[in-house]
Amino acid sequence: MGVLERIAAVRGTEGYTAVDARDGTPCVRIEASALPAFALMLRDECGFETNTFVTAIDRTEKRPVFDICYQFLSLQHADRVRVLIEVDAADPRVPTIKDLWIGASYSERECFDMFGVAFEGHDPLERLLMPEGYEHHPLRKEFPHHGIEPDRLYREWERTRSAGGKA
Amino acid sequence: MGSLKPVGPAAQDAGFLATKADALVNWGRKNSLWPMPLGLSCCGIELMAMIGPKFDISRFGAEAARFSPRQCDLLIVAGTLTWKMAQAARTIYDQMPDPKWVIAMGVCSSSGGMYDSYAVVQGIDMLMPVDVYVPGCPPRPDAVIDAILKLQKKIERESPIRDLTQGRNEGDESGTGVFDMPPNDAVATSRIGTFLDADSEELA
Amino acid sequence: MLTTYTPILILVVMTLGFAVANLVLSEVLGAKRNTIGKSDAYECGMAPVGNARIRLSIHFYLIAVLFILFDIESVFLVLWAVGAESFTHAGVGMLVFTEILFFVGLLVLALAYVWRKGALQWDR
Amino acid sequence: MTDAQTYEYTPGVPPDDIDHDDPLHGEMLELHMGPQHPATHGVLRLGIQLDGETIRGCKPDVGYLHRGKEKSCESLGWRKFFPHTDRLDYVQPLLNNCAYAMSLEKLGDIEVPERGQTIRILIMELSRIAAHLIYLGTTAIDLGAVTMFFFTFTEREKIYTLLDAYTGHRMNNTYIRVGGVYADVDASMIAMTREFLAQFPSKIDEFEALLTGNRIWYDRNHGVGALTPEQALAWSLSGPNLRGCGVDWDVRKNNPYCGYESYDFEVPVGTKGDCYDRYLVRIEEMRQSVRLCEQAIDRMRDTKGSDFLTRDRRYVLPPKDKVNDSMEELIHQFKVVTDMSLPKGEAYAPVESSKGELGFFVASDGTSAPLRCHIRAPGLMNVQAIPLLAEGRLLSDMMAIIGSLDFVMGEVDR
Repeated sequence: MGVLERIAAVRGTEGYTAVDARDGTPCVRIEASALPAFALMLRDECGFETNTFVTAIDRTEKRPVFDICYQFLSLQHADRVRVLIEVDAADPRVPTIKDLWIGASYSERECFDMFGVAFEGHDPLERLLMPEGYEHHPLRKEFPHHGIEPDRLYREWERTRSAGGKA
Repeated sequence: MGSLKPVGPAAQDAGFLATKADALVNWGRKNSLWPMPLGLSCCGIELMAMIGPKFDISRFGAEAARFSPRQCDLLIVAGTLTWKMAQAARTIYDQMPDPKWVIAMGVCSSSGGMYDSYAVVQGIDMLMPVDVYVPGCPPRPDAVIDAILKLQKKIERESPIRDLTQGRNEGDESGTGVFDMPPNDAVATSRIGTFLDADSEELA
Repeated sequence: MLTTYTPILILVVMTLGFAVANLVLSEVLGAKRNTIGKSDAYECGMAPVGNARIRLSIHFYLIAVLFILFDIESVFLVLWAVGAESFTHAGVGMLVFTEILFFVGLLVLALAYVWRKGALQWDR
Repeated sequence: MTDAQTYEYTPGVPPDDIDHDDPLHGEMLELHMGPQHPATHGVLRLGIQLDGETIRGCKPDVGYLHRGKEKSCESLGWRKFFPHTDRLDYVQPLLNNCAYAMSLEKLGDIEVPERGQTIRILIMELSRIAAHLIYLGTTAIDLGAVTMFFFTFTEREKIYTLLDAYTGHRMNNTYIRVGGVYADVDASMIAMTREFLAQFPSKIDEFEALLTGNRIWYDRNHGVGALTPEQALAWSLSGPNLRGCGVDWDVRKNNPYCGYESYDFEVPVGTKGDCYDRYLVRIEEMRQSVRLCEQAIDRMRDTKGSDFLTRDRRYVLPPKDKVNDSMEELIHQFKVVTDMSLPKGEAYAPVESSKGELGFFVASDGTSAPLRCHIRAPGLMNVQAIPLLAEGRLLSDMMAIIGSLDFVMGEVDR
């Protein structure tokens, strides 16, 4: 029973559009608002126990949108599904799936860190890889390759003689 | 590989006692270099292979790899230093007691290596004075052992006792009793503060 | 005129001399370079957060006291062991042995009490 | 030791059921188990809140080795990103290469010839053995068994000499290309590999003799960091960490790639999901890898002489001698070197790495540089699960937990 049939069995055919992916993985495109319900259905009815990754694709060279891309894995059926959500590039905003799969929290934090996608409901949404005081989102297309002032935090770090003080 | 520089005239007039005592102190220092392995990335694995049984730097007295800077005198920066880690690396270098030396193992620590990116320090000599650079990505362990031998030759020609007798290292330049070991910027001319800032026109 | 105590004197002088010499030499010869951050506490390369003068759990103190208790016991046992030979010659070997057994028995009782109360078990 | 106390888990916030004026619980000591620490296997910082010896709060902080690989992939292009993939999980460089090459082959529907696939399986299994040896050596030395470090590194040096013969460099050897491997494997290399594989199982028995029955190793690992299958799946763990809790899921068996379905090997599965089971799973995996390597070498004989790299000139450089004398090959080489472009679309090819399920999610817009190349790092999920296993336990258990989760910071921070 393929992935799309399982989803259709539960949800019928409205609310999502199937997309054919280059590598044959069943791929579905939905609206951002439909994500929590869709994700819950994926986990409970369609048996996708674990989330593989959450990332974004910056398509601003053609259209000012980001594609937020989720991928889930079902061990019992040994197959995968990919969910794509198109969000506006100026203010990318997507509900979080951290409460359904807690394994997605670092992927979401990294996606926020690299692209600036705000995950609503992910309460301490902090940066994962870049240092806290960093204001830019490096993986956006307009961010220059060499970076903007990478050594600013090192320059501003007053090398404390006394103990205490955050590095 | 002969000595890096022939011994200059200054050593001749340093007097018999100083050179002999210097030779003894330097002999002791160079044969017991305790490395502080700052294993950051792939070079860290080659560093472990070097400490391992096949290449075995204990033949040169350098196998006591303590992980606390207080008991080490040779900092081996092995791997890619990123700007987030730069403060920690400089703090570890500051917290090592004198005399101390630095080996930049691999091209990443020597000059940023293959990463011309927004997050990598383009050569650790922007942060701290480096004594020996080791090319290679990662350098073979015998290349790093060769670097340690070169460092030993460099230590041979230092003159701690003569500086002591002539009172050279008592004072400090800034007069505040605080020394600062400035980076030697040998490979990358110091680009601290020269990176594109947010509103520079090149970005627009 | 080497009295019997001279070797001990030489030993004390040698050890104290060696220790003091090391301290003095390193003080005199060492380059006193006081760089920024050298005196900071080493915490894996980061500036230490919080301070270390905090109220520790009483468990550490408890374990320390128990250690001292059973450590002193072994000191007394050593004393007895050294003198065991002369006790048997003096004919009071058995008496002293029973005293030591009583002493050890008392402490085993203490150990049983401590064990049952769970003071030895660490993470409660 | 009481069994694994599992506090109701909220990340980073110590449970407040401790009243701090109870003398048995002092104030919270906050410290960094910082970026420069022998037991964190790389530059990982853990912000730990300690109550005496018990860890009440643990917050991992990653990014100290973030080199911006995904950003440089977008400007380097498909072909020039290969050396970067070596430096991801730098204890198994060739396995990352294969994962990246497979995702590009899936994107461009490129067929790898039979001999190329066999060489890749042999190389991947050798890298898996090397990676597990590093796990064993460093975890054992963290828990006090110093001789294990020297035992495992002796074996690892033998694998280095093998890979040196195959690929020309001990480590970070960019040997895999899109559509196959860079050079063929000749008889002397196969003889060296056979010799290594013949003596390696006895070495594993030596490791087991030293560790498996060892009372200290057993007590330090048994029951420490126990994971239930539901927890492991919720935290997206994979690989030996998932199989340690009894979930029989191996990408080589369930989503076979590169011809794995025609090899016969078992997948070890643990029962309780604690550090000791993960250790047993990895030891058994090394034995299975030796079996796989032997089968791959036997197959090498009947595909001797056949090509190891696909002939599809859109993606593969022509051999050098042909380029000098034929105009067409020269044009092919020029086109491939300057602009090897892949068709539009997204692709994800999962591979069973020694840390878990490694995959490259590549999105291409038809040009020679990727629109996006996301590296799905199993190590990141292992680091994420540290607080789940460590909170409520003693600080000395943290070494066993970090060792048994087995992550490499190059892959975690990318």
